[in-house]
This record gives sequence, structure tokens and C-alpha cells, in this order.
Amino acid sequence: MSESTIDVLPELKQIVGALLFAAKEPLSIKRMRKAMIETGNGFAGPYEQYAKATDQQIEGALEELQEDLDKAKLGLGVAKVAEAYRLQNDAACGPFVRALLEKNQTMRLSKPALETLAIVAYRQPCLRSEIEEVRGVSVDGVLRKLIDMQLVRVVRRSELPGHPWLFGTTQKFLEHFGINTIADLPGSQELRRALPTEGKKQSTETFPEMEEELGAEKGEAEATEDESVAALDEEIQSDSSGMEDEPQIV
Amino acid sequence: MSESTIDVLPELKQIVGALLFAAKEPLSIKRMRKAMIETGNGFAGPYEQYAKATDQQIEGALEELQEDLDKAKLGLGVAKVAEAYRLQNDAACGPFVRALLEKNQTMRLSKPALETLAIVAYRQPCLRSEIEEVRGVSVDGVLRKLIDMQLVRVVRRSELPGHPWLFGTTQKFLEHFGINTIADLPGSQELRRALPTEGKKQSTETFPEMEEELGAEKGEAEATEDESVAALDEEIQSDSSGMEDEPQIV
Amino acid sequence: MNNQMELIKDDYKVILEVFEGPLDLLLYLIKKDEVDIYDIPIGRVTDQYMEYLKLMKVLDLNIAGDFIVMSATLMLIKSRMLLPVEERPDMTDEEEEDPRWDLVRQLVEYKKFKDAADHLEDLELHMENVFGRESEHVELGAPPDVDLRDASIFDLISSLNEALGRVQEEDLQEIFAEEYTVSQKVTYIVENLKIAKRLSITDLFTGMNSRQEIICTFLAVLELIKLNRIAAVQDDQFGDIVVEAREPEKNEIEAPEEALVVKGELL
Repeated sequence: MSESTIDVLPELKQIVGALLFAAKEPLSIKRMRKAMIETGNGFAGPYEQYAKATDQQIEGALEELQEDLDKAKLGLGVAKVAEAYRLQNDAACGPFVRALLEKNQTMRLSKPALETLAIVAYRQPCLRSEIEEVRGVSVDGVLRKLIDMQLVRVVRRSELPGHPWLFGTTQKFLEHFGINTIADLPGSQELRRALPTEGKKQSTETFPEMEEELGAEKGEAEATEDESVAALDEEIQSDSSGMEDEPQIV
Repeated sequence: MSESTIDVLPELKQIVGALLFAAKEPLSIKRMRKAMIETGNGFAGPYEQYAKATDQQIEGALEELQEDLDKAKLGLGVAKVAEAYRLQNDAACGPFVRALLEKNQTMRLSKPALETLAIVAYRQPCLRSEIEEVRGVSVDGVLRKLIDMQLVRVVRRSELPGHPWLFGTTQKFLEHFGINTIADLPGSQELRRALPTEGKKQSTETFPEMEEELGAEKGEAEATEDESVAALDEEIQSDSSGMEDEPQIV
Repeated sequence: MNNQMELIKDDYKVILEVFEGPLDLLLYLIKKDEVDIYDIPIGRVTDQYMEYLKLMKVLDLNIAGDFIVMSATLMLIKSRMLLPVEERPDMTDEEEEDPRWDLVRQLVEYKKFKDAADHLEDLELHMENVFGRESEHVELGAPPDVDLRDASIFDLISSLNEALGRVQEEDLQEIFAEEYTVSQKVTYIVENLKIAKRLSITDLFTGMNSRQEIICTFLAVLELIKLNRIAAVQDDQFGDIVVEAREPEKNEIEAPEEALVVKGELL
């Protein structure tokens, strides 16, 4: 797939706007130039022109972007912070943004939900019937909602007759309760019962391992950058430390 | 929150732009209205006008924002995904953003996965056996992976013998493909079909109809016009929990 | 032929999960021969289907029982078609009771969903270039599994079928006389790809006069695909399949632009 699906080539101003928008932190002109060089070289053809963009041109595009944003009154502006640029909302809109962000959509869980979650957490991977055995009531509805809330997930099918689903907790469960690993839950040794057959298999499929794998790949990708970019990298230096995008898998 | 230090009051368009920019996820109109009500009430004085902003006015502001962004060519646009709005970069600038974020290696779904997803999307809620009937092959493994990826979820159990699970697509599915609602998928009238067994029941529970239902409910709620934030909260909750019939949390 | 199968199985076992089903194969054959889906030449299609199925068995692909069920269905339809119209059971309306009708209906419906899946694929491609604030991007996680870009398993089998068709049936003695192994062919392909970068499958089979050698070579291709060492790419539909080495080799570093362009496939 060397061809791009894009018909119209974007202006520098658009590119700079998109870069600032998607970046997690303020961008220096060099960082932006690097992205243009990489894309220009990577796509070749008409894209090569972007690899030739100068610092001055990029700075000009930033100024244009800033002017256009001011003129259009979109609630956004470009700010220069410590020699780097970022998009930010207009101060006048600040109170509204604060009102939006202050209210953290907190999840309040009911007692039955918490009990069900606890059973899943300690006994995972476990069957619906196992949960019902402990709680003594049907957990169908509760379980479904916990799945909807992404606190519980279907792990896989069991090997029992009828191949019922096995349930487990999610990454979001850990985040919501501020737990590092399931093993950190109190009394987990005692409450967890050994699953001779299923247990082994699952441990190879935990997320940390997958993240490690993904991390390793990223390392390789970085190593493949060409010289000019490597030079730019050096100049950018400290910035890149914050660049890692954590693979978000749940 | 007492008095503000801001001299010029922002337009709705600016506020909406700032809110979308600051939000980490797509925002429904209700979420935006809530932020305006809270700010309006909190700051009082001239700010009270914002508390009175209607859904229509906010929608109008969003349209304006979108038009202005398109016109000014800033590399950004407004998209409606899963009935909520978000800012996003222009696709034409995507290669540059990918270079910046070092997201070169993008995961794509395989053909069998896409086919399975398509069937789930059009036929939801649907049984595994229905998917297999269309594809003519076992979909157990593919379905499990789609559930792991949170593109497909268990909706509920059917009333058929053995109470097999019914599957549907998730919010993440809509986000991944940038779809506003399932009804927007091409040919959805034709490809969706009532099931003879569960047919009756299902027809009231397919997404577009359900959304209509929810819409109707919402309409009523608005008619009674209890402008309290608590009431809005309830609506927002019920919205964000997806296609849930019961607005209560677990 | 049976002995040949055993030989290969013992030698090397490639188990490639075939997620495509019998309907995919039928649609593939229909499209390849450009026949009308509403008027399928059932005899010819059935023969071709059986041929592919046989090859898939020889290759020890992990095929589902659904393939066997479909072959029975095809045979049944074929035999019904041979009956004079008045002798067909349950006949009321000529149009309605064409023995092929159920299958056609199933195929047409499946085709619609395949098109829907293509649409989703386009959307996915588009969304690849779209990011939300602070690079919020829907991540599916998991590294790529098997890279069968564009070329389906049926395309691969088709190329094998053609290669085998060019070779004379050989007698058993000849088969046992020659000792080709899959691992030998794996090495052969890897070495050749170091020089050529891209190899067409047809070229790969050129000069091979033994069915066993061809099958070993083919299994080697499958094995390398499975190990993620090579990718099978097809530029035109039903065009020649080309295999090329995949990234991870350490000596590939000078081409960062490749990395931008190489995509993994999930599942």
C-alpha cells in the first residue's frame, strides 16, 4: 500500500493545525518539521515537497493559523510556550471548560453489582453459574451491565458441555478501583480457588505481556529512522521522552 | 465560582469549540448544555443567558463551527460519532499526524472479521448461529476476538431454548469506523431482517427504533422541561450507557 | 496421490487456519469464471469446488466441516439438475423450485454482507488518518498475525492448482525417487528473496516437473506466511501472486518509508 487515499494535498497551515491538535504536548518547530520530512520521504511523489519545508515556512504557517483562528472565533488559539506551540481554548471559554471537566462521570455501583464484581475478580475466569452459586440469585442482568460498563469481559468459552462463556475483569476494572493487579486484592489467595486446567492458559494472555510486545515493536520502529531525522531527533532531545503513546488495550 | 475576570462574553460557537477541544471523548449536546447551565448559574449576571441555551441553539453553533472550520482550512473538523460530537484532524493531514505520533503500523481487521462485524452490525441483536448461517462457517474464534477488542458485546440472552447470547456492536465499533448511528450504514433497510423466532420482540429493539424510542422519551422529558442539572445528568447517564432500556445503573 | 499426501504430512505440517468458508470459495469460483450468480453452471462449479477442496486437504489446511457439508449440497443439487423437470420431487412452480435456488439465495445474501464488509474496510482506512484530541484514536491493540494482504487463501490455492495442471501425472516410483522437503524449500525461498525482494509464485514453480516438489514449495510459502516472514500480495484481482519478505529483518533498516506503508492485519 504505497499509494495514499488522499486526493487533495493539504496546505502547510492545515498540517500544522492537525499536528498541534493531535499532539499531547507543545510542539517545537523542529518536531513538526520532522513529521513533514518523514511523511514526505515515506509517501514520495507529490509528498516530497513537504520534506523540504523550512523552519521559516512552518513558522509562517503557524502565524497564519493563529490569525485565522482569531478571526473565525472558534474558541481556540495558538500559544507559544517555552519555544513550543500548542493549541488552547480561549480564556473566555475557560469557565465552561472547567464546568465540563470538573464533573467526572463517576460510576456508582450497586451492592449486587459490587458483589458480582468481587466474585468475578477473585474467581476469574469463572462461569455465570459459579457466580450464581455464590450469590444465590440469578446474575444475568447484573453481569450484562457490568460487561456494558466494561468492568467485566468475556474471556473465552469454557470446555464444559455447552461451552458456556468464562468471565473476567478488565483493565478498566483495575483503573476504576485503583488496583495494580488482581493479586493485590485482600485475601486473594484464600478466595481464589485453583483452576488447574484453565489457569495456565490465561496467564500467557495477560495484557502486560502484550504491552511489552507492543513496546518492543515500537522500539524497532524508532531504530529505523534515517539520518536526517535522527539529527533532528537529537535536537529535539528532551521532548521525545514524553512522546510514548501507551498502547491502550482493554 | 464568584465573579469573572472576563470582559467580553464568548459566543456559543466559541464555547462549543472550546468544549469539544478540551473534551477527551465525543460530547453529546446534553453534556454541552449542562456545562453551560452550570457556568450560567455559577457566575450569574450576564452569564445567566448561557443557562438558557437550547439544544437547537447548541446544534446551530456546532453547525456554524463546522462550516467555519471547513472554510478556514485549519486541518480540523467536527464529526458526529455515536450521536456525539468531536473535533478531529482532516484525514488529508493524517499521514503527518501518524508520523508525529509514530503510529505507522496500524492494525486492520481481516476480511472474516469485517464480515462478521457487518453481520452483527446489521442484524443486531443476533445469535452466533445467525452469523454462521450467513457466513457458512464457524465464527466462534472471530467473534471472541471481536468481543475482546470491544467491537462486539453480549447484549442479552435470547429466549430460545438454551438461552444463547445475543450479540450487538459497541460504542467503540461506531468510533472505530467513524459512524454516527447504525442506521447510517448503507443498505441497512435491506440487510436488516426480522427473525421469525424472535422477530416480534426484536423489531422493537433494533437500534434505530430504540433510538427513536429514546428520542421520544427524551422529547417528553424536554416537554416537561425540568431544567435542573440533576435531570440532565440522568439523561446523560442513560445516553452514555448506550442502548440500555433501563436508565438506572446496575 | 494418497501416498503423496502421507509423505508430505509426515515431513512437515503447516496448519493455517482457514477463516474463509465454503461460501467464500463458491463466490470466488463464480467471480473467477465470470458466471452469472443466478444461473450457476452447477456441474462445472461443483467440479472446481471439489478440486479446491481436495487440494486443501492435501495441504492439510485446517478446514471446517462446513466445506464437506457444502460439497454434499453441491452434489445433491447437481444430481437434481440431471432429473427431468417433471420428475423432480416437490415440484410446483418451475421458477421457484430450481434446485439451485436456496444456494443462490444464500450466496446473494452473503455477497451483500461481503459488500457491507468492504464498506467498513473503507471506513476503517479513512479513520486510520483521523485522530481526536490528544491523539485519542481507537486502538485495537494486538500485533498482526498473518499477512495475507489482498491475496486470499483461495488465490493461493488457485496458483497451486495451475502449477499442478502444467505438470504430467507422474507415477509413484518417481515420487519416491525424489526427496523434496518443505524445510528445504523454505530455505530456498528465503535465500531467493534476499536477492530478488519480490518473487511471483508462478516464477517460483517454473521448471518444477514434480507434483511433490510443487506442493512442498507451496507448503513452504504457507509456512513462511504463517511465520510472518513473507507476505503474499496480489496487485490485480486474479492476477499473479507475489511474495515479498516482511520487515523485521535487521538489514532492512534503510527503508523507513516502508514502515509507513506496511500494514498488519488482525485476526
